[in-house]
Amino acid sequence: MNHLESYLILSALLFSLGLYTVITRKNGVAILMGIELILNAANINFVAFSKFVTHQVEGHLMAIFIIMLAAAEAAVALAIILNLYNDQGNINVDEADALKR
Amino acid sequence: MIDAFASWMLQFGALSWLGTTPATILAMSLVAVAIFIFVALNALVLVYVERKVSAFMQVRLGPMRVGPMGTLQTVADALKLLLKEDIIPRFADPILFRVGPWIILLASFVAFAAVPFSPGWVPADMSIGLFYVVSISSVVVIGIVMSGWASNNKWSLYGAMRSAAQIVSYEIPVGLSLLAAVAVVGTLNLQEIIAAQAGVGNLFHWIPIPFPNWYIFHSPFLFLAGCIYLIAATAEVNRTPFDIPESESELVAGFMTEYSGIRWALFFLSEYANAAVVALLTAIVFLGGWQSPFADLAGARFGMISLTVLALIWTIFVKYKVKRLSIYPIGTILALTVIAWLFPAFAIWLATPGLVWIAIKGGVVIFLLMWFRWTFPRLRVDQLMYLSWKVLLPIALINLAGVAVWMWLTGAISLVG
Amino acid sequence: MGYFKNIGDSITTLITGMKVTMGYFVRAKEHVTLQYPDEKWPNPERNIGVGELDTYNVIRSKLHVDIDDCIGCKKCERACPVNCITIDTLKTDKGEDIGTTKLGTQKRLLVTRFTIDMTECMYCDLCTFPCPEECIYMTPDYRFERGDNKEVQVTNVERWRDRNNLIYEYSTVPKTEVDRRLQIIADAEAVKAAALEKARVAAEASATATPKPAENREITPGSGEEQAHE
Amino acid sequence: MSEVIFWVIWVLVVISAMIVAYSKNLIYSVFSLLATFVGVAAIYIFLNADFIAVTQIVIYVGGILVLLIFGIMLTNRIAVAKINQSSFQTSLGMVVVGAVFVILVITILGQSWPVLAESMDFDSTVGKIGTLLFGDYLILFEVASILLLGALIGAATLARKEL
Repeated sequence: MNHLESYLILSALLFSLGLYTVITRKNGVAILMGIELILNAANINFVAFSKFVTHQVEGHLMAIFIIMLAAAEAAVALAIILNLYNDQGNINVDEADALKR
Repeated sequence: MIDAFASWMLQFGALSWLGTTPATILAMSLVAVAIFIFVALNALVLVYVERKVSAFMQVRLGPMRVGPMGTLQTVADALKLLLKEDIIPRFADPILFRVGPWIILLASFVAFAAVPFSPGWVPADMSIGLFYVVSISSVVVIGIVMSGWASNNKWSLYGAMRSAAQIVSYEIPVGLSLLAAVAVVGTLNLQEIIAAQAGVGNLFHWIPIPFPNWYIFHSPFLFLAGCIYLIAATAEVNRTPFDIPESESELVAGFMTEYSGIRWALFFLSEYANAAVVALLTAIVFLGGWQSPFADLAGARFGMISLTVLALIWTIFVKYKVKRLSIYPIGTILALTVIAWLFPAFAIWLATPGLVWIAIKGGVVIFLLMWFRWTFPRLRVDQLMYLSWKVLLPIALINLAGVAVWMWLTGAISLVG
Repeated sequence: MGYFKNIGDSITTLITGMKVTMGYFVRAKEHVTLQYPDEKWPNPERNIGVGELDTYNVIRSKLHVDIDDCIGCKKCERACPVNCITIDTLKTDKGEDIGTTKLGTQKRLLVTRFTIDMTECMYCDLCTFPCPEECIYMTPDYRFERGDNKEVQVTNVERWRDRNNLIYEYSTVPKTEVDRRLQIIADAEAVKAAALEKARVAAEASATATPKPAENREITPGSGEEQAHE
Repeated sequence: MSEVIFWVIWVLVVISAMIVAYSKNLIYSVFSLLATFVGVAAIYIFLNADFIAVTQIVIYVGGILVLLIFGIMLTNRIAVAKINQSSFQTSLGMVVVGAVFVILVITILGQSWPVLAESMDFDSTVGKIGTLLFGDYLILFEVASILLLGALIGAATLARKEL
């Protein structure tokens, strides 16, 4: 628990799983969940570097801003997803290609 | 407290073979078990009290059959719940249905970890105690949604969604009203918040009436913040008049419709644990926690005398108003006053901060919650949202600014850095 | 300004409501209802003005029979407009003394069943007047609850109707005693029937000597009597 | 003991994140996200970031997760408790993500990080965060609040029936 690498590996794992979720899921909410995983991974990195490398709380501030950003993004994204559902009856992102046609 | 407890245990010969780490683990487990017992007993006692209070307010007598004055009724009910058949609906989600009640119980249980019961008696003395308790209480909503979803019943789902919307909305007034007190004290540590409320001072800082330095008497704004907190916290623990998640006249029982037996008992436990957390938090942040309302020996004597005068006025008022003389309150307070005057030790004990004061204050707040519950009718969903977003939120925001202005006026902060 | 008026109204009405409940809370013991099994309301003692006799001047709440004084005359059963009284009697043996009533009448019939179905009774008081022994009368006792599950000698239909435990059995004759007497009567009947059968067989034996048309056999006095006995 | 608890939480976070990524049932995904968030909050506590940990719980668990669950409930016809979700490009995604992960691990392990020797044990980060937030980062704080306000209004406008 006192090694920076253990946190970084955890962060890398979370990032990869989040990325996998984002690129393979069809469901819009599931993609949002993947994004949250990625943001969490970034947060872990910020806080871990803040503890082991800089000894300052600027990393914590970045984490707070990221959490806030995640909240704003989730609210707007869910509003968009609800509109998508009203529009096409499901929230599969691969079917949302009305602009292409 | 954990470390002190562990080192205290290591003093004994029979336990000294334990190392520091096992002793710490043992101390943690014992404290956790003690809190769990507290939660269980709390629910047992509160259910009985609530039944009695509701009965008296509705001109009934309540449970009278099991045990003297029906005191063992809740024990009998608990036994019945434990022995009941454990039913899981066929089309319910088997895992989430089982996990949901435990998450709710866990969330309301771990909130006690930061609650100071007495000077030094806090399971985990964390620097962000207040924030921790508020945030942990919001995990309950996940458990509620989980159980409501897993039940595969439309009433459960409606109840869960209403509950989620309600808890998320009312977290904001709760946070803002607590923030008003935090702005005054400047720390999130619950022990320090209580310690800052010691002693006796003027009411609202300028009115020369001796009042305890509790934050509810600190300024009119903090008084308002206390009221907002009580209202919003009542909504956050889903108690009537804000019990629309389980409103039995609209949704059968909301998210607990499909539950029975032991799992339903878990909901009950967590409901009363939540009520206790809200009451304790109100007592800590606004009513001075374990601080005594009297500063010292002289303060205790003076306080008892003023209480006697107040009780006398109240008795005369009651006599005039309802043409009936009740001597019990005035008699009790008079006897206590005489004892406090004759025996300085008792007066000193009265002035000592401790468990009894936080218990009394928490009990008063819990009684207030029960009073609300058995007086007010349930709000409609839209009225609930109206109250949160259009009434409590603006008032809490203006109130927060008002607290800052008040602090500037009383010289607690200055505009010039 | 409607917004602030709304808030003000809410606060005042909330405080009013809380005052009301607190008033009840502190004075609950004064207003609480009667705790029925522990406390009972005393019976009213007023004269309701029915009849001249004092014994009938009571609130009609429940029929009662002093079964020791009943002679089994069934006048009350016939008087009842709703047939809520059912009486079964058995003749006593010759010379058997089963006591006298309080008016001095010698009892001749054993009342093996005297049931009053209080779910049917309409409290008309008509059954009390014909009683020659004044042993059936209305009482002011309004409590119909019974803890005992006395064995009522009723049919299954009546037992189903008595699910509220409101058919009152006043007969004190034990079932074994009734069975014993019924057995004696049945034995006597059996003996009588056997004698008749014997006579009939003898008559038939004499009839085979001089055969008769079969249709005439059915109207013989012997076979008719046999059917009646069955 | 802390070491053991740390690794237990570490594994818990990874497993729950894997359930999020691989579960066929959308509901299991979203509820195992709860375990991930709480586990990450515990990881923050190991990093002496108590304020971040509690913020994580109050915003992610109490806010975002509830929003996600609402999103799921409002966008499905709920006749059974199970909601299936489909994935596409799984094998391709696995390859890409595996490559990314391998690169990340090589980078992490191959780098000699400038870790300071003395361990940093803050008593509390709250005061420092507050000082910084209302001092050096005040503009950022205000911008963030305006962003949140915009998100609030935008989300409310978008979610209305009549757009």
